[in-house]
Amino acid sequence: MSLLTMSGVSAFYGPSQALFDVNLSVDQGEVVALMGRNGMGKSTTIKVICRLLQHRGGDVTLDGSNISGVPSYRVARMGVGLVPEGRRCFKDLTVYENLVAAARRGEWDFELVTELFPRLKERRDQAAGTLSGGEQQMLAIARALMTNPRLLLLDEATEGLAPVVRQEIWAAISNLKANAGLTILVVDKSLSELRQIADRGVILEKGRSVWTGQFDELTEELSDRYLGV
Amino acid sequence: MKRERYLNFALMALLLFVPLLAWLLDEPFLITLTTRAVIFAIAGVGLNLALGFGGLVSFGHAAFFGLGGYAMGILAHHAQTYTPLMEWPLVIEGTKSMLVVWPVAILTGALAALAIGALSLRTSGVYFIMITLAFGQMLFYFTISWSAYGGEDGLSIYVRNSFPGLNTMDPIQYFAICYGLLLLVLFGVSRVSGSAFGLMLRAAKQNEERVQAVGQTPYRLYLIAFTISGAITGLAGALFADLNRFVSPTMLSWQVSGEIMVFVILGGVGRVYGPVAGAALFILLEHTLGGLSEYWHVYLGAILLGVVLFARGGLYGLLAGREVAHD
Amino acid sequence: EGLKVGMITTLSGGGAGLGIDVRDGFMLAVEQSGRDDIEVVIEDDQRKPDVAVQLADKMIQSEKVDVLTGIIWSNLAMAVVPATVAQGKFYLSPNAGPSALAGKGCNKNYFNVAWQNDNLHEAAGAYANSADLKNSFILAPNYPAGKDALTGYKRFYEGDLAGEIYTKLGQTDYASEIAQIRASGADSIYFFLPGGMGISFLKQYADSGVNLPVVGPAFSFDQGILQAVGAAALGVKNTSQWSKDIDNATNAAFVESFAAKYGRLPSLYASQGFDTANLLISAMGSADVADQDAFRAALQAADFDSTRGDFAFGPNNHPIQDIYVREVVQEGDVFTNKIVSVGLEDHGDAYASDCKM
Amino acid sequence: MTDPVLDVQGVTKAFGGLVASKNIDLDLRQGEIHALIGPNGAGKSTLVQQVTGGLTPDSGRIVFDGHDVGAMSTAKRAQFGMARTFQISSLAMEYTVLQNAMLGALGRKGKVLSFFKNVMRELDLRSAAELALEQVGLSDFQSVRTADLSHGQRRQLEVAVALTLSPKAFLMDEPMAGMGADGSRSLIRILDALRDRAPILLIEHDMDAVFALADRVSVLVYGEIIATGSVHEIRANPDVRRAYLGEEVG
Amino acid sequence: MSWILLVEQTLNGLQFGVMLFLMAAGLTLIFGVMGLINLAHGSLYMVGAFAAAAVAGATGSFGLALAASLTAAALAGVVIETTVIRRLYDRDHLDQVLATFALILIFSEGTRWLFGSFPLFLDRPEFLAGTVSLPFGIEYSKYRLSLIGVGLAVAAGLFWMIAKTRIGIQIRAGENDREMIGALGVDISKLYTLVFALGAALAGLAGALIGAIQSVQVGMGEPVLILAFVVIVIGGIGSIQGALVGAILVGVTDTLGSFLLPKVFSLFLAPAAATSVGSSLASMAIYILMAGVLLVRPKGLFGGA
Ligand SMILES: Nc1ncnc2c1ncn2[C@@H]1O[C@H](COP(=O)(O)OP(=O)(O)OP(=O)(O)O)[C@@H](O)[C@H]1O
Ligand SMILES: Nc1ncnc2c1ncn2[C@@H]1O[C@H](COP(=O)(O)OP(=O)(O)OP(=O)(O)O)[C@@H](O)[C@H]1O
Ligand SMILES: [Mg+2]
Ligand SMILES: [Mg+2]
Repeated sequence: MSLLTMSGVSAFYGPSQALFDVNLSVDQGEVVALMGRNGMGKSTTIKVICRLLQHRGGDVTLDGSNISGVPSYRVARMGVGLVPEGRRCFKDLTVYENLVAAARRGEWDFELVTELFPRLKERRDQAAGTLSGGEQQMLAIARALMTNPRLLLLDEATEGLAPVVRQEIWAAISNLKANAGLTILVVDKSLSELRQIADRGVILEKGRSVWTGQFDELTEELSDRYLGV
Repeated sequence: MKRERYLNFALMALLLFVPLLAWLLDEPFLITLTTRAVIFAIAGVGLNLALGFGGLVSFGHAAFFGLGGYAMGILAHHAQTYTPLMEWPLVIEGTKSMLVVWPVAILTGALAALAIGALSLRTSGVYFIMITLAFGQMLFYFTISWSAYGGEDGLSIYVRNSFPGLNTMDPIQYFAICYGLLLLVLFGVSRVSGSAFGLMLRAAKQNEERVQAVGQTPYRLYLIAFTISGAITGLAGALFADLNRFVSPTMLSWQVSGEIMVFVILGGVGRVYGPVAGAALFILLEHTLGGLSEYWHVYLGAILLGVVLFARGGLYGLLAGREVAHD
Repeated sequence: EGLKVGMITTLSGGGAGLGIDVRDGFMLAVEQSGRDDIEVVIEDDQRKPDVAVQLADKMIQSEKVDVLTGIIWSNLAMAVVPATVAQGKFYLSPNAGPSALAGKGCNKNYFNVAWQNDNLHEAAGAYANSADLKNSFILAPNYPAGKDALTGYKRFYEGDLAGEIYTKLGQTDYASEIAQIRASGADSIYFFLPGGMGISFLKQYADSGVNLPVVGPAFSFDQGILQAVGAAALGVKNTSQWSKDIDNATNAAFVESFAAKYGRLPSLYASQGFDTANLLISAMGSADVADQDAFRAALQAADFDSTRGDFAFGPNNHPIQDIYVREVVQEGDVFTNKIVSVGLEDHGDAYASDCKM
Repeated sequence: MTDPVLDVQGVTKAFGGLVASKNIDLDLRQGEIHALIGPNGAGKSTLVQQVTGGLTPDSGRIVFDGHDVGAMSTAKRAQFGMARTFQISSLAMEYTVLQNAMLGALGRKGKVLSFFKNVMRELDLRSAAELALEQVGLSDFQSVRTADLSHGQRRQLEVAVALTLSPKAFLMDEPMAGMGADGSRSLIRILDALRDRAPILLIEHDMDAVFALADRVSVLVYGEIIATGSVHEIRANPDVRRAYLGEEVG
Repeated sequence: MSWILLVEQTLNGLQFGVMLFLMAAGLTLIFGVMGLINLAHGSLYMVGAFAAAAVAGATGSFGLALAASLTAAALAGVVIETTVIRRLYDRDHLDQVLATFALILIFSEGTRWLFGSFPLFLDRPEFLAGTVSLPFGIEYSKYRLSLIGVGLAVAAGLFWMIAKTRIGIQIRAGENDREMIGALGVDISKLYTLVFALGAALAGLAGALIGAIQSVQVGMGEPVLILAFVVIVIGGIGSIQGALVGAILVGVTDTLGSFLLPKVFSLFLAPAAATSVGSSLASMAIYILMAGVLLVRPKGLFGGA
């Protein structure tokens, strides 16, 4: 059964329309990659799902219930965890406080997330604003995990991370999927890395979902046309 | 953009039309009231340069307004009592000529703003709001106890200062002077806003780091803007004192700083003509509501609240739409 | 012929109580006169000098009033009165009496129906002598009226000063001053702290354990304020040109009708408003305002029944009147004042000799 | 060989107990792209901050174009011809894309104290700005408000502003971050051509870009430069592979 | 001048400072934590005082009066937060200034409408009347001494809440990025309503406690508001410790300034001139203090780097 579906969704920033008729579904336990060039609406789609942006047309359902008009904190409590574009750590709070602020009951706690990112443990009492770019990125991922989500939204979660760390994160994500049954919607720029972890892909072009399918169906012609690779 | 231009035109035409009509109908008070709005508009346009374009929320602009007023008051006081202002090292006489009073008021405002700004700009944000308030309050208390010039009672000037070829005691002629100055100030400010300095200043408001990275020092930009702003507000102060033929410490009180700020916000922060609309609306409200009930402040409050909540970007935001970048 | 009065007074904000009392007293007299040829235009000055000036312009230019009145505060009066009389209008002051307008700056069209600012303080100085107070500690806010107050007190007071303090205008905490009073060895206190400042001072003084006789002008012991001070004011001596127990028929009728109409006891400000209106009405009875000289003479004659009993104008158009010493007492639930003696009899002011009209 | 444009000599910087730069020597020569890579938190941005003036080194010297700039303000260094891009976009968000580009052109000319002339009509500045926007592929967005741009578009603008400064050297902190594949590719082309105008100190985690562009690569780990060399040498260096690149890459 | 008097004056300064802290605490909480400039804080102070005076007048109980002040101010806080303030969080400070300035007008005249134009009566409870004897023969008002106690207790409680509790952390997170903390599942608007109500209740409490020894009248909040802003800016916005230290600094400077400055000037000026110059300077003292502090530490004493 689909955990998340979007059908015919349109969304606006003020008067300008950013999404037109976006269709997308993510099944329980699945990893879906959302792809497209810069400015095509990937982040907007993510924002609509966690209600940082209210869509205008179409339906968004989570676990079978329609979430139009539901405030973002409710959606988060329904089990949606967000790693936003640009990290958005709470810069004046310490690493520890950043994590505590988000914590909700479940398997993930301070010990477990810092096992995944030992660097964060070292920097426990440093203000998040003074962390290095990559450290902040780790913090953003850890913070999302602290909410113990069922559906994890990763918007360019590996931006600015060193290649080794990226690999660790992809490995951890595969692990989460396999062991914890976590459902993941991921935006990332490296097609080759997405191929390795995602079950399916969705391509956005100028605010429309233009392709959905398995990665082996993603022909070179398609990826050249829509992704520029 | 176009809409904004029409709006500017309509606003200025209205400000001209009302007193002319009042003049024909022999309603001198209406002329005086409009003059008051025009003078407050000048003060607001001055503040807007710092606040709207530089993001410098000054809660102490009444100081420059009041100093401009006192510059005029003191000069005229000495002239009307025939006592020199200063005898050593050189003799300075008072004067009742606007052409001398204005530059003195402008210079006083500018120098005060330069000094206060140089110190205050070490801080930013809310701290800047409060430190400018502090300097304003210092000057306020100073004038209250400045017994040489009347202390809290202030100074009365029996007739307005003179302007060559005009009878300044005639309301419509004095209005014409103030209106002319407003036009001049607006012209100047709109040029500055579109200039290289204006572009950089407004960039500093949005992102200081960016401005530094292109080789500019925000502090210097701010200080220049603040000084010009103080100068304009000082001029407004001199005009205001002349309008009332009276200057007192009230002109330097924090409530006046607040009011000038209200004109700017009400009209639309960072819009060249915004403060004009704000001052006009505020004076209109003050005047019409005052008759309604003893508790008219409640209505005034409710209307102001309505504007903030429902008209983002003030009157200009409401009527001319979101600010469009100049191109 | 009718007469148009412009009243500019403080009706909103912190100091509104005084303006409302003056207005109510004034309008009561107008109503009781039964005349329908007096038109009163009332405007709120918000206690801002520039607004007062604007309103005066409006009243004179647009409303074309014959007489202006109503201003409560000296600094507003200083802003409005000179220009008003310069334009040939009459101004009757129901409250403020700055010295500048009593001496050199006096004007034949300016009449003060309340007091010259120093009067009540002078009477307090005289009272201190008669009560055998020899070492007063005196304090007032640091602004012109405060300085005038202490000067007025010292003009008549003959004893020594244990201390003299100027406090911040609008100050609310007086612990520091009270400590200085305690340490000074004073035998009495004289203070001029109008409005909320006086309330705060008295409450804090009552709680400080210092127990010296306190004297003040009526402004801090007025009917509108006493209830807020409560028992802390009991026994305090204060000086006033009016009191609700001044024994004459006009006053008794005024107190009764004011209380009946507005549901509260009148204050001295109300009495001043009432007297101002009656003075005006008396002048209307004998002259037409269009004939300025005749009307002025009629005002000068002060031929009306004042709530204060005897009332006359001195050469500078300021009152010559008795100033009483009152004591704060409790009558049932209500705190009020009772006359204990006359502080100064037929008292004029110190500036009259400077006035050349 | 001419003197290096930028010469960092023995720079050290500590935050409390953490030494983020340990006695670093690094230079940038005319005509080259010098890539600085290293794990997260190694001290790369900290170093750039010290070079551009955001942070003051505890010790060491920074020589730029023959001047010791170690004690100068950021603005002063920029006037000397040092252009940087930020790791997290730092733009005037209310301005249009063109206005942002104008800032660079204007800053470069230093004609800021002009109060009456309309800047947007200063054609030399304007064409410099338009050219830079064209180079990064933002020509069509000139009059879009910067706040309305997507993340990747802002990164492109960030580079464009640096271009308008026509500086003596570029310091770029992760310019590729957040750019899509085609965006990265075109940026690689731009940078490739740019090195002849001014050398570039490039911090980047995108190894495809680094390997395609860099003349020299330095590797920073825990505040220390552990290796400097050609792309080939660095790829082969086992320490670098372990500390940074990971197994699969290369 | 005796040393005892100087000690007593310092104590007075301290006590005045603590009184200011009561008012400043709520302001710094709202200002620092929610990033909101609330000029109407003085109005909440006034609401507290009027509610207390009304209830004390009707029941004669000071305890009930205090409860009333807390409730009324908190309620007023909730009402304005939900109707006005919450629309202002993501606006810039200017809109907040204008909107809360409008609220002052409404509150002040509304109160005058309800209670009339004359000051109300509110007295300290009987059991706190009079003085206690302290060492060195200082007689000190019992009521003022208890104010110091209440102020310090409030300081400690607030400090703990903001720095240590999870709610405190979430509130501070909201200050950095309100939208994000919402997306992590925290109902930040409810939280903010609560904080605002708490800040309002503190202002109301201050109004009642201080109103008992000052005058309860319309407009009473404005002078204190300015002082409270001075206090929190000196201390560093958002810092409870800062507010406490700033309040005490302001209290002591003000008290000692008005006490000592005229004496200092009388050393080299004629008595009349000395009092006049000294008192004028004394009225400026705290503003000079504030400017001085900000010039040395542009973000206040406890305001971060
Ligand atoms: N806050 C905003 N206001 C107005 N328009 C916006 C805003 N954010 C994005 N847009 C516009 O919406 C469109 C889609 O943007 P979005 O951020 O969803 O793109 P994206 O696919 O995530 O791109 P990127 O890979 O660069 O992050 C873009 O054209 C952008 O200009
Ligand atoms: N102000 C500060 N106080 C304390 N530690 C700091 C401060 N600034 C940076 N650091 C620490 O210094 C180290 C170096 O940070 P820097 O930002 O230079 O890393 P970086 O190499 O740019 O990493 P990334 O690739 O992740 O951006 C990090 O561990 C960071 O947490
Ligand atoms: Mg995106
Ligand atoms: Mg970095």
